[in-house]
Amino acid sequence: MDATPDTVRSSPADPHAEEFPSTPPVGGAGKRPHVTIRGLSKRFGRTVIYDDFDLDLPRGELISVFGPNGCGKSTLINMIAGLIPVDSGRILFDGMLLSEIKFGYVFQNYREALFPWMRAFDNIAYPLKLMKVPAAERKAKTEALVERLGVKIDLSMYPYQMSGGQQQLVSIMRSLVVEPEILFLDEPFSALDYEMTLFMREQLQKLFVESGTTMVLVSHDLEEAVYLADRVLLLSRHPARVADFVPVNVPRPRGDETLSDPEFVRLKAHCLEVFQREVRRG
Amino acid sequence: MDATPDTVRSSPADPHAEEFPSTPPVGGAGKRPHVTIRGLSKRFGRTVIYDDFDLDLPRGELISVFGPNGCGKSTLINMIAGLIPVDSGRILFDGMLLSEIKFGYVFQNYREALFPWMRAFDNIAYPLKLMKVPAAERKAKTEALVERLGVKIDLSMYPYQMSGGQQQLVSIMRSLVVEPEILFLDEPFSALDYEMTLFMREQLQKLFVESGTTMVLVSHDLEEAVYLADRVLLLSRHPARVADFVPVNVPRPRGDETLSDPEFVRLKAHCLEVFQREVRRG
Amino acid sequence: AQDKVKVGVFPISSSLPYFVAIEKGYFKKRNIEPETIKLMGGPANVAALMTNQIEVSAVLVTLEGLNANVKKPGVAMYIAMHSQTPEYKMEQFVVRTGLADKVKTIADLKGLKLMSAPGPANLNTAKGVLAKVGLKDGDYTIDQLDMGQHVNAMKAGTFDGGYTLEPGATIMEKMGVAKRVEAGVISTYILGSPKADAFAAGCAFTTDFITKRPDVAKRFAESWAEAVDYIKKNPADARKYLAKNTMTPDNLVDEVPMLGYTMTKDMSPEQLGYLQKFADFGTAIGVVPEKIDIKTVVKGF
Amino acid sequence: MIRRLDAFLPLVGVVALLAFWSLVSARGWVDPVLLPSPAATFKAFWSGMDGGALGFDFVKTVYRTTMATVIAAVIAIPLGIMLGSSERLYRSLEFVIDFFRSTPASAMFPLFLVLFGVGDETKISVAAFGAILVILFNVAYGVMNARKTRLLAAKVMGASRLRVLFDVMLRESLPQTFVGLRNGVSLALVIIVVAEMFIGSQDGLGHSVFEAQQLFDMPRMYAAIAAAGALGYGLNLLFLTIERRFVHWSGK
Amino acid sequence: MIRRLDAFLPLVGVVALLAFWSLVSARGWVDPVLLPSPAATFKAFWSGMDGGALGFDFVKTVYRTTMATVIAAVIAIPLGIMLGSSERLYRSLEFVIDFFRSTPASAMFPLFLVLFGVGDETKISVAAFGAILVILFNVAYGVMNARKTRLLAAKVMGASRLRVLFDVMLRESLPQTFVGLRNGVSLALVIIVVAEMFIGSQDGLGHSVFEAQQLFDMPRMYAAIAAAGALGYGLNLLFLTIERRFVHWSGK
Ligand SMILES: Nc1ncnc2c1ncn2[C@@H]1O[C@H](COP(=O)(O)OP(=O)(O)OP(=O)(O)O)[C@@H](O)[C@H]1O
Ligand SMILES: Nc1ncnc2c1ncn2[C@@H]1O[C@H](COP(=O)(O)OP(=O)(O)OP(=O)(O)O)[C@@H](O)[C@H]1O
Ligand SMILES: [Mg+2]
Ligand SMILES: [Mg+2]
Repeated sequence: MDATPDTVRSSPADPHAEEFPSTPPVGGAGKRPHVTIRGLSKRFGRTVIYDDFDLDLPRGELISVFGPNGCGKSTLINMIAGLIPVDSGRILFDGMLLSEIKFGYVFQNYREALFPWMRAFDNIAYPLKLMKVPAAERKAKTEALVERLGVKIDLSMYPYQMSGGQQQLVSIMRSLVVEPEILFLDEPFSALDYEMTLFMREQLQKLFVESGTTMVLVSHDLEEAVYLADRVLLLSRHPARVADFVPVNVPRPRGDETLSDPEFVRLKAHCLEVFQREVRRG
Repeated sequence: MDATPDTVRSSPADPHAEEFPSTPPVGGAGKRPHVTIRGLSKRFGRTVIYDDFDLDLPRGELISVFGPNGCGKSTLINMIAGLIPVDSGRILFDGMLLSEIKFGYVFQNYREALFPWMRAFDNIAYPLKLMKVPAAERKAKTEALVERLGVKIDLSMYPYQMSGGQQQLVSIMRSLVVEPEILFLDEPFSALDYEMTLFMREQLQKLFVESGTTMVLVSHDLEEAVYLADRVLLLSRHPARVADFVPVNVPRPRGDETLSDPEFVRLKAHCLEVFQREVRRG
Repeated sequence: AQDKVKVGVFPISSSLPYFVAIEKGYFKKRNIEPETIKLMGGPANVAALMTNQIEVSAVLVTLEGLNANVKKPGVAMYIAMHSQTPEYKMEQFVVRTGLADKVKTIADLKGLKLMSAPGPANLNTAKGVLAKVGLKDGDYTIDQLDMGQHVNAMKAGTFDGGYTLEPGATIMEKMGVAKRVEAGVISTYILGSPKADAFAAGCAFTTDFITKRPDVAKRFAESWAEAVDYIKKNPADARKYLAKNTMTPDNLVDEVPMLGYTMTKDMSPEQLGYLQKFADFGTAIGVVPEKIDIKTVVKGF
Repeated sequence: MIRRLDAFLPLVGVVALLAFWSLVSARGWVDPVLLPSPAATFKAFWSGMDGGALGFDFVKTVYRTTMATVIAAVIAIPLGIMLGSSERLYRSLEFVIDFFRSTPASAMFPLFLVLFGVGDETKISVAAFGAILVILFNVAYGVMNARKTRLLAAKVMGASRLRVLFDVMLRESLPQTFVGLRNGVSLALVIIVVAEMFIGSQDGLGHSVFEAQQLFDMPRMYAAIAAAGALGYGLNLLFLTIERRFVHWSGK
Repeated sequence: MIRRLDAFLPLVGVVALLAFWSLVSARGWVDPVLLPSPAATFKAFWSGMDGGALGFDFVKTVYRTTMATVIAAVIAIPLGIMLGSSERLYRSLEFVIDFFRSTPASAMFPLFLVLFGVGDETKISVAAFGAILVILFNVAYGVMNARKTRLLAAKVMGASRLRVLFDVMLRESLPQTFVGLRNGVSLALVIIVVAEMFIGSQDGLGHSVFEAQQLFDMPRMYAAIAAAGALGYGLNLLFLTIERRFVHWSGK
């Protein structure tokens, strides 16, 4: 990544910017930041997506990102993962290099992210291959995952022979088969059916609780976003600012009863309010 | 479409098939069927997706299709629209030829369905071009639609420069710009943000009420499916059967208050129950 | 208006009379306007003759012309030919300079890697000559090679020597990459005498041209004859037309050998005999599919 | 900064090639008579171009190549789209296409000579014939590999077969079409040069190469070859520039 | 039923070609000496193949073409992937590639003759050289037009540059690589035949064409050309079959 440190910073375009803490109160949750973003700027042509953007992602937390279409959610995680270059600013990983970090990533564009020349099973096992896991172990691990998720799809199909939801499921499984340090999920359940969505949510929560992996989840389902999150990152329209960074202090494991927990309901309402204010402002 | 009429029909694979009415009670709603499907069979390789499937889609109704991933929802509407051939069976359009019918279609795979060589605006206006609408009128009509939907995206971008949600929005607009006779929407709101989803639902309802267009909506959001529908088509796992075809007798226009209407809540619960029974049976 | 005549021209020294006739105005004064169409080599010329796209071929290799006449009688009627002899050098054996001390005669080529001018006529002539001096098939190797590559190949040492044509041989000598071993080998070895005329190529008309426009054909032939006459009388002067019109290097214009230009009407019975013998040789090596009476392919005006 | 320098990237190749050539000829790895030095070639090139015959030959060859390519493109692109849109049609003509693609154009000279006569027509038509096959092949492949979803989208919107062909397949096949065009223009140039060499011509780069070869004037020969190569690069660059303008979406 | 008949589709092209040829020769539109009838050609073909020289020449040409193609593929595919993966690298070498792609291989004969002599090596290396450029060009294009999302997916999973190259770019470029291979094998064959025609050769289809041409044995010439064309089709078919087996996902 060719991030040039601290170039001339333009002043925030929005005069209200100061109302919201642009550097979130890290340490509040008692955790060291895992990802530190400072002075991030990114534009596409003349459109400014990020302008002098600061953010800390605490280690071991599940952060939900919620914001309007086109505000820059995918762009943000793409920049964190080093997939697209930043214009200026720094993204640091708690002392580690970008290249040392094992990412898991479910692309919003899951269809194109799968490899059509590999069967679904091999797609899922591919990250293991990259880690030089021997073939037999690869097979065992993948099968174990499939078993655990109780997936009933014929995994000997090629991605293009599968339905949209099946492809997305394969894409999710591919990100889970390794134990990533940071897991990015960009609208991972958008094509899943009702049951599957609920089930995958639980699986994700379980995995999170067991592993403590830092997770970043983009979702347009507010209930889902709050339900799964330790913190909800609310972004404004671009140029994206942190509209709010809400801690969700609801005990885990969460279940059906959480949905009626008054704190949960309150947080949800608060997030919705902030989101709507931000969207309408645009 | 090379549908060969009534070839030898294999007996239904599932012995319970008879429990569910495979020919729905048409006329119950007092409308003539718009689309009549008889004896439809479709397999991919050895996987049977449809086997001797019958269905009537009543004219001027909004049918929600709800079913598990991979059951054959996209396949069904693709076959109705003549995009993939049926193995056997007939699909009739109330006396009209397939080629005479003007379809609107929002593909589940909306990203690939847009034309990357056209700007978003031209993508939206393209169906008008196919209808030989003069350029000036095309522009006016498209602008009117954009106006009505209050879309704030820069439509001079190319699809690949847009976020997922923006692309989906363009795809929806493209299907709305003409007045189709039948509108197919395959998970049309899956990538839209919270506000936009609500807004587009209302727009769709308004359009439906105003135009009386027959619409077929695939959705994994049960609330959405029931909220918008005149009937909810519940499909089983493949080989797909009609698990239920539930009329939604809730007055229109529907609004926030509908969500707490006891009939609505009952129908939702019923659909969920049928769906879950069907999914677990697989 | 002047009578137009379409002439296929392979721009080598053999077509010198044509250029002389143009430059000296011999055609013009007989009210003929030749239209030059460059055509490289026999096949192109023959195809053009057969389809009447040209009426005259300025240089047509005799064996190829005979062959064409077998396929389609009367397609190429020779009105003039030129002889190649040890004096009028054209075809010859050469050897790389490095081997010049060892190879004094053709027979000394034994055991060497040879090249040959391309085409079965050339290849078989070379082989025939080698056989005459007592070299059998396995005594040497021989590969045919496009004429454009002969100097290269000698220079690069790809071959030790071979059967080549002018002006390549002169270029090689001049550059010092190869030496002439013996020229005029067809006369000496195939026709049996160094004095014999090897009429290896000539100027041919189509029968169509001769019968449909006899008068024009006659005047064309007369112009040609005048040019031949001029060359005979002023060889040094005629040479300078080589430089401009044919693929002859400027610095070699004064050195490339001339040919024995002859009108067929002027051929002596002895010369006709040599021509017949040469034609029979063509038949013998399979280049001309059947025996042909040369009287049927020459036309005198 | 870096962007600006990018415009000079093609020079890297030129310089590398010249450097290698200079090295070979300076070290005498190849006899200088057979492979003259870049300087000698350049001199021959310059004196040929600047008022000499080479400039004239160059223009002639440009004209013929352009004609052949234009004819080929006009015929092959629509035909390729048609063939590509119907796989069965393509399979039935595949034999003929592959057959002629694999036959040396020079072997076809006699036939074309008979059909088109001895003038420029023959050369242009043989070259166009060769280029047609290559462009056709590439366009048809491009169409056959077009993304299915886009075809379906157009179809369901009610686009006629013809519209699908032109609005979608043509666009989808564009990247591959440009590959075909660039291959085609190179091939046309090669055939034109060979035709000028072997069926005979008064002018053109091929004539120049042939004559220089017969005369063993190596600097002139390589100058003519270099002119042909540079011409080929120029024509390719032209298509590349057009492609860059029109095909912005490839891989997206 | 229809599926089965599809296997015979290529015959349609053959039959159409033969019918047209028969018509031309029956009507005498072209002088029969210059374009013999299909029957005469077929007779020459058959007698040549069945124990005659043509069969031997055919085998020789197959050998040389195969060698050239294999060498070209082995060199060009990895190189093409490398060049394609770095657009800047490709742009810097583009001049050289386009330059030589547009230079007739026959113009290169003198140089290759000097470098490799007149044996099979020269012919094979000129042909390989030509084929390399074509394959390289196509592979690099295929890689450059690879779908970006897939590259990113591999990258984010921690694939090294090399793995991305081999696991993703190679696969993504496969459809285009096959286009290149099919173009390459055709070109290799063409060059081999031309080389056999013009630089010293005792055998091979080119030699056969050349000799027949010199002798005006037109049936034999067309028989040899037909053999070359059929060989080209066969080699193309081979690649097509491999492609069909390995590239099932194109357009998906
Ligand atoms: N290649 C590009 N060229 C120009 N603009 C781009 C490009 N990529 C993205 N953008 C713009 O950047 C903005 C942010 O895009 P991004 O994909 O990050 O949005 P998002 O928050 O993920 O939206 P969604 O919820 O719809 O997925 C959008 O407005 C989009 O138009
Ligand atoms: N080309 C194909 N080859 C083989 N199988 C296919 C192909 N296309 C679809 N299928 C199979 O057909 C079934 C139905 O697919 P379809 O896309 O209609 O599902 P769907 O109901 O739309 O699912 P989703 O909700 O995930 O979009 C799936 O199980 C899928 O695996
Ligand atoms: Mg996004
Ligand atoms: Mg679907």
